[in-house]
Amino acid sequence: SKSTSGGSNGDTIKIGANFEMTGGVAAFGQSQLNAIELAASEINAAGGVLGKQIEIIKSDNASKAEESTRVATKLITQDKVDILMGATTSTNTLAAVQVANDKKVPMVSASATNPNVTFDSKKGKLNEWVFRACFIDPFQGTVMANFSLKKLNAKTAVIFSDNAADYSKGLHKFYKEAFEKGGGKILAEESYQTKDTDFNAVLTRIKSLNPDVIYVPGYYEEVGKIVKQAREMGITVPMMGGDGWDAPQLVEIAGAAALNNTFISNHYSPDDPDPKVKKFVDAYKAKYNAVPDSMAVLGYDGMYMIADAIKRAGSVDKAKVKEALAATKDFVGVTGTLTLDQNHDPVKAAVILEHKDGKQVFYDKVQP
Amino acid sequence: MAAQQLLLNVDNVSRVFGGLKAVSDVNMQIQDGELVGLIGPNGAGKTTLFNLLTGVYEPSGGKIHLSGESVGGLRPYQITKRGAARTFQNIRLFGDMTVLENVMVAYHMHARHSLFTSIFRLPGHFKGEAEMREKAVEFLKIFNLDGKKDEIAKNLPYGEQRRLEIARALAARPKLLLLDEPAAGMNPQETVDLMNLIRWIRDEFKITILLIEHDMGLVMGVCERIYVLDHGQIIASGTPEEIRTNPHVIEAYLGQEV
Amino acid sequence: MFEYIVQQLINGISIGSIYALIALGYTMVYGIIKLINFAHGDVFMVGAFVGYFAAKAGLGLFWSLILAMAVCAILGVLIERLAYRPLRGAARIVILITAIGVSFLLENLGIYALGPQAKGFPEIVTKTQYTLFGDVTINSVQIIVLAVTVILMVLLQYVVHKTKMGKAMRAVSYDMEAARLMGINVDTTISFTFAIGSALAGAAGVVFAVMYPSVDPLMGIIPGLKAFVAAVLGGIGIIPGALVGGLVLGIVETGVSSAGFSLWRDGAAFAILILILIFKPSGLFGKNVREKV
Amino acid sequence: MFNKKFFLYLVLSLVFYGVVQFLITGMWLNDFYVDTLVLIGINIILAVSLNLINGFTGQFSIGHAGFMSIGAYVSAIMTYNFQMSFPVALLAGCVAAALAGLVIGLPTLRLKGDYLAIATLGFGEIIRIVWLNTEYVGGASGMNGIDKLTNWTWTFFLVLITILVIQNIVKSTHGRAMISVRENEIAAEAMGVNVTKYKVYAFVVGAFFAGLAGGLTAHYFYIIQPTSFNFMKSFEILVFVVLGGLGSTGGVVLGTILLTLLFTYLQEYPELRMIIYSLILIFTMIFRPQGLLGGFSAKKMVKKGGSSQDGSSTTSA
Amino acid sequence: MLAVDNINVFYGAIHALKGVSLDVKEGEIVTLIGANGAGKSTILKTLSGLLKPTSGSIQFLGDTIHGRPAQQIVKRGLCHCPEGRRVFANMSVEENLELGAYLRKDKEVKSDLEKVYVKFPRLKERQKQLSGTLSGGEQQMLAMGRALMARPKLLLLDEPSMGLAPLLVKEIFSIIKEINESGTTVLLVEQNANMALSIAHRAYVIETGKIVLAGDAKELADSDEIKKAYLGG
Ligand SMILES: Nc1ncnc2c1ncn2[C@@H]1O[C@H](COP(=O)(O)OP(=O)(O)OP(=O)(O)O)[C@@H](O)[C@H]1O
Ligand SMILES: Nc1ncnc2c1ncn2[C@@H]1O[C@H](COP(=O)(O)OP(=O)(O)OP(=O)(O)O)[C@@H](O)[C@H]1O
Ligand SMILES: [Mg+2]
Ligand SMILES: [Mg+2]
Repeated sequence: SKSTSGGSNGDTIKIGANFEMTGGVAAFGQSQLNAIELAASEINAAGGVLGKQIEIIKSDNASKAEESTRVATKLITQDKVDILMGATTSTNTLAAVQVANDKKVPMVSASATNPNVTFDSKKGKLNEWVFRACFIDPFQGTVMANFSLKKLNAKTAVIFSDNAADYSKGLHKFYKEAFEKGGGKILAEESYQTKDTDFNAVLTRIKSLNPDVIYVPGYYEEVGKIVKQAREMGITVPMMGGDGWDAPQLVEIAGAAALNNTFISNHYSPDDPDPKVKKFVDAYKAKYNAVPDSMAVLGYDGMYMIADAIKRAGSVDKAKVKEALAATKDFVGVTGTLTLDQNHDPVKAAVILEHKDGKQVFYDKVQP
Repeated sequence: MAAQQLLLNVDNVSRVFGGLKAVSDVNMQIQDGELVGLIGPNGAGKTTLFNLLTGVYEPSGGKIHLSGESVGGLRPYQITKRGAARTFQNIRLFGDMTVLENVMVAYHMHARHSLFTSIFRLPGHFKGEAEMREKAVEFLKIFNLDGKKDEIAKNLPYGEQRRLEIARALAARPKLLLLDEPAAGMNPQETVDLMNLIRWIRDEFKITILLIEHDMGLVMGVCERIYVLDHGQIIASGTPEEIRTNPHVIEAYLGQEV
Repeated sequence: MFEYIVQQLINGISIGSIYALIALGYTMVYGIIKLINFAHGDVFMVGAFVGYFAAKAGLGLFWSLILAMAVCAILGVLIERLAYRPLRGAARIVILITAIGVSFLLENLGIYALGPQAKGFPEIVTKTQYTLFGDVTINSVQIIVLAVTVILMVLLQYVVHKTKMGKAMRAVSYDMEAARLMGINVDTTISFTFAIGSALAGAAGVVFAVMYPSVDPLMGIIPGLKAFVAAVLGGIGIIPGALVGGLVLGIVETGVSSAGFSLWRDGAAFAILILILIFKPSGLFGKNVREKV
Repeated sequence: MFNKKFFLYLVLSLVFYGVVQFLITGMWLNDFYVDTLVLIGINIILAVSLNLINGFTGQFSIGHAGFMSIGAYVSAIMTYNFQMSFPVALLAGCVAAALAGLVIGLPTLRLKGDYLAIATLGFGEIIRIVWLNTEYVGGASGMNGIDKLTNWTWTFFLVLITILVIQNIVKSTHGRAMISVRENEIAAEAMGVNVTKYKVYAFVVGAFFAGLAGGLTAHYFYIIQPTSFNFMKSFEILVFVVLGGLGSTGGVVLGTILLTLLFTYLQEYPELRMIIYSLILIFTMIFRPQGLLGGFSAKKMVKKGGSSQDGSSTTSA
Repeated sequence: MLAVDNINVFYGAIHALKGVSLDVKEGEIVTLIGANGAGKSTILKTLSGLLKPTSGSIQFLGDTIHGRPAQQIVKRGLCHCPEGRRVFANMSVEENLELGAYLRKDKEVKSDLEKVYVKFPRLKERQKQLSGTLSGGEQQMLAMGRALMARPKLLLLDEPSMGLAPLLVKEIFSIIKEINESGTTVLLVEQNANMALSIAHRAYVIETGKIVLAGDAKELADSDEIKKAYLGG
């Protein structure tokens, strides 16, 4: 629907939001969309961009790749949007990438981590019109591999990833590469599928292998259960994951005690006293009565990144906005200071957080 | 009735359900062109014997030969192709198809145009279909159903459904026609009409008919020979006259006066 | 190695008993009105949510269960009244599509009203871990689930086969019109069936949420499908079949995962299902009653 | 079939094609409308082919997405990895899907009704899991960057061919044999119909066209991934069929068009989209249980001006 | 006992009963005869509440019963033994019989069961067999036995002799007579019009949804018109 986040009916900047509002990963889509709307309304309240209000045109891709293609086409040809945002998952984003390229409309994905989103590895070619606001799989996976080798002194590890999630498989792959390169040994690579609930079989197996650490790059819903079940059966070794863990529900599902001795790589720490972070977290809480997860914070930054680019471009001309996006440098977002590299991928620091009695505690910051 | 050939030879056939021997060591020989009745108390195993003859069940023992060929272990459609078609005790029409289509299905196995021919609408298709339609309409005429050829079969009154079932079985061009209680649910007048029809079919198509029936008027009226089944065994066989007076049959089946 | 196998067996039985618990309701409804009630998994989800809110409000396991069962029973009866009853006598595939519609409706009403995000389920049962021998452990919730499932199965079997209502249910399942002529109130009987079946789904929902502590509007899809598979495996419509089917499925899944083929777990489960069906076309316990010709 | 009415329909559809093509060339129809038309076309192929299995032959199959995925992956591999031409790739996909139909059709023929349904669903899921675990085709992330080769012209003519072939089968003695299997398997077999053969035919032909739809999909939406072909997709196709009218090609085409349009239109209401969709599904089934262009004999009953079902339940007029 | 006044019944658009009126007095056997599709079964289904008339009224033992659900009508003592047996195939013979007594709460159910077994010894033999595997005749006996278990005041029988061996036909008719003599009123629909007329007190002849003749059974059996149309002579 054409909901106008600022309430302006004059000249507006149209942002087409292609998100998973229903279907399997609606939780991600809605979370990110919430934050985007929050950001837009803040921008509009502050007078908009170049004096124009931002209008968000939402469209549901039902968590399906084909739908995502269609939604992107619709937003561009029917709604004549200036910029595309979305989707949250890599597959649904990849499905829209070609449309943006063909139609020459800038597109920003806040959370798709697959390298191919911005750089088509098969054709060896940059996807000129596509940008992102998150770091990509290789970085996150590598960070945690090095962390387990150096900080946790792990010699052996087991990886337990979500075979149905591109994100999870990406982290899996790069963790493995980096861990083995650093001299560690991967004892087993196990997998589950999104929406699984019982992990006892594999965990019993992992327990019998007795690894030093367990890497579980997945999303909080399954991860929460994995950590809980692992601790219940007496697996006490450190467990680690990525930003997919970052959601307030994780503690509710796994329980505070079970989460002790677990570590994640993330974009930021919601408990960071930094006023920028606090302002965002408070505003989000006030509007949606929930603590923002990583999908949300990335969406929020994505929106501001677009606003920043338009400002620098001085117009909403698509080619100019594209150039401006590509030139994003030292943009200060909630998740840190971000510069896009030649592949349109952000170069920014990751933080490593440790869970202590249900709280995320800052452990380390890793520069790329 | 000399120089006739043995059409159906049932040799020591049995069928067991769990502990129940529904058909046990049945022997039955039917010559080409005969009109034979099969009677017996309820649960005697008549329908089961039909099911064995048509391949719905496999015999637990014994052999069945049709025109000298063994039909043991064949699927029902294969037996139909070898020349035995039937009707069912509980009517089994293709309810949502038209009367004409019901008959055309029975003619299917004589069709010469292949699926391929039909998909590409090669000339063979049109010729074949037209021929089938013609033949089917002819059959319907015989049974006085041609006026209803485009009706949906399940909407026909009961009596006409029975007639349609017989027409359909005949359209398969069998050598042996098996009728399971064709007169069930008909009033005496309708039964008389059916009796005439059966006789006429046999003469017109020169086929062999084996029928199960509880209506003694019909059985005694049209059958040349009768087998009596009780508890899965043949307890008597012979001409209607012989059967009518056979004390075993009277005791097991007919009751005192008939 | 022996310990490992025993532990995995316990894991398999534990997940299997959950499948069985959901499958019981499935099979029961199917047994009576021959409807694959695809909304069953979503009634299960509603049950879990009722349990969630009850637990949040401070109720314990027992009252959360009772409340969830009651709400689901009412929901089940309502669904039957509004969506399935107008279709009595329609082709079964039509009612199946309606059931799919109801399933989508419940899921998306859930998303609309509660948001798609998973919520953590409060801990209302304290799990105690018992060590059987060596490293082999079992926890109290696993024991409870298995016990509840077996007891409910026996109870259901008793209701369906030994009580008057059960006889009425079976009569309705075979021939509604003839059942009417026996003086059976067909509508009441079917409502009763749905009430029981849905209450079972509700109970399963709460138990599931206690065991795997999160709830979300789509949580019913996979367990619903698995339970359906379990029910078919055992012979759909046959109550003990649901238990056996559930356990077999649980053990197969666990076995495949524990052997290191976790990627192929669901594939193996379906393959076993198909194999069993090929050799026993009506499931493990299904009587292959051929139509009498 | 090759009568006046047939040629009338043929001419009408060619005119329709021409007009749409003209509008596309003249840029009066933007990409979004073309998208919708192509999607409708793909859905029609899926629904009409499933109707051959479910509607005409009466075999309750809910594994159509599996066949579709085979067509999609095989044809995508052909163009992406082997640089085959589009028609060859499509054909390869269709043949592979048809082979799968044969493999699945044969062992499951012993199964009936709901047991067959769950077995086909299981096969569909197994196929999906195989893709999921095959790195060659990208595993969970699937294949992306597939060339967009499908267009309105391809879609239109392939839809036309699908409908023609299916109708040609149905309106022939072979189609009647299939329908007789649906109506009464025992009687069909007793009338000399090789029931097994016709069930397999239905599965093979149905799978062939599902594969075609898969190939078109793969080459239109740039990306294919295993989750696009899960059992929910099979249900979606089944809904087209039942809502349109089992065993009625016209009904299924109409139902597919309406549902696809509805779904597209509902994108305007993302939050309520699925709720409205499911309500429409339920109400349509309640008020038109025989489907839009209703059940087996409905057409003929309408002609007669009467309807005569449900004597089994308490009815009054 | 039963008074049907001018009822009309439709199947969709098909007008199956056109202003049918009839009555049955306590203690009688009344038979309905007519060709296939005349509407005999439809009358019985309407009486037992499976179908609802669009107009007209049905009184049973002084109560209006049309439009009431079937179970209430059964409760009043009107029991319908339907065409085509309709036994519950997935249940044993004994369970079928017990279902016949579904609405009864008295203690004599057990002894009635024994009485049925005495009447139909074959059922006793097959007590535990699933009724779906019984032969046609066995099923018919079961259907009648099941109806008797309800201890009906008025028993509606729809073609009870269909598909039965001659010996059994006679038996069934003598059982019907017996049932009647022990106090149950019977409304009998039969194709076997000869037999039906021979045991009935009165008869109605129905043709395409209308009652065309009514009268004393013996008189009708002797009428030439009836003989020609229905008795095969
Ligand atoms: N599929 C089956 N399973 C178990 N028992 C069966 C089966 N089919 C038939 N029977 C039993 O076999 C016996 C013979 O049955 P059948 O149907 O052949 O009798 P029939 O002679 O045709 O009787 P009727 O004249 O009443 O039709 C019966 O006792 C029946 O119960
Ligand atoms: N369920 C139904 N739907 C539509 N028409 C029906 C239905 N049942 C019966 N009819 C029609 O109503 C008319 C009366 O049927 P009914 O069954 O009452 O006849 P009947 O006298 O009992 O015949 P039979 O001797 O064949 O049992 C027939 O024309 C029949 O085709
Ligand atoms: Mg018989
Ligand atoms: Mg009748």
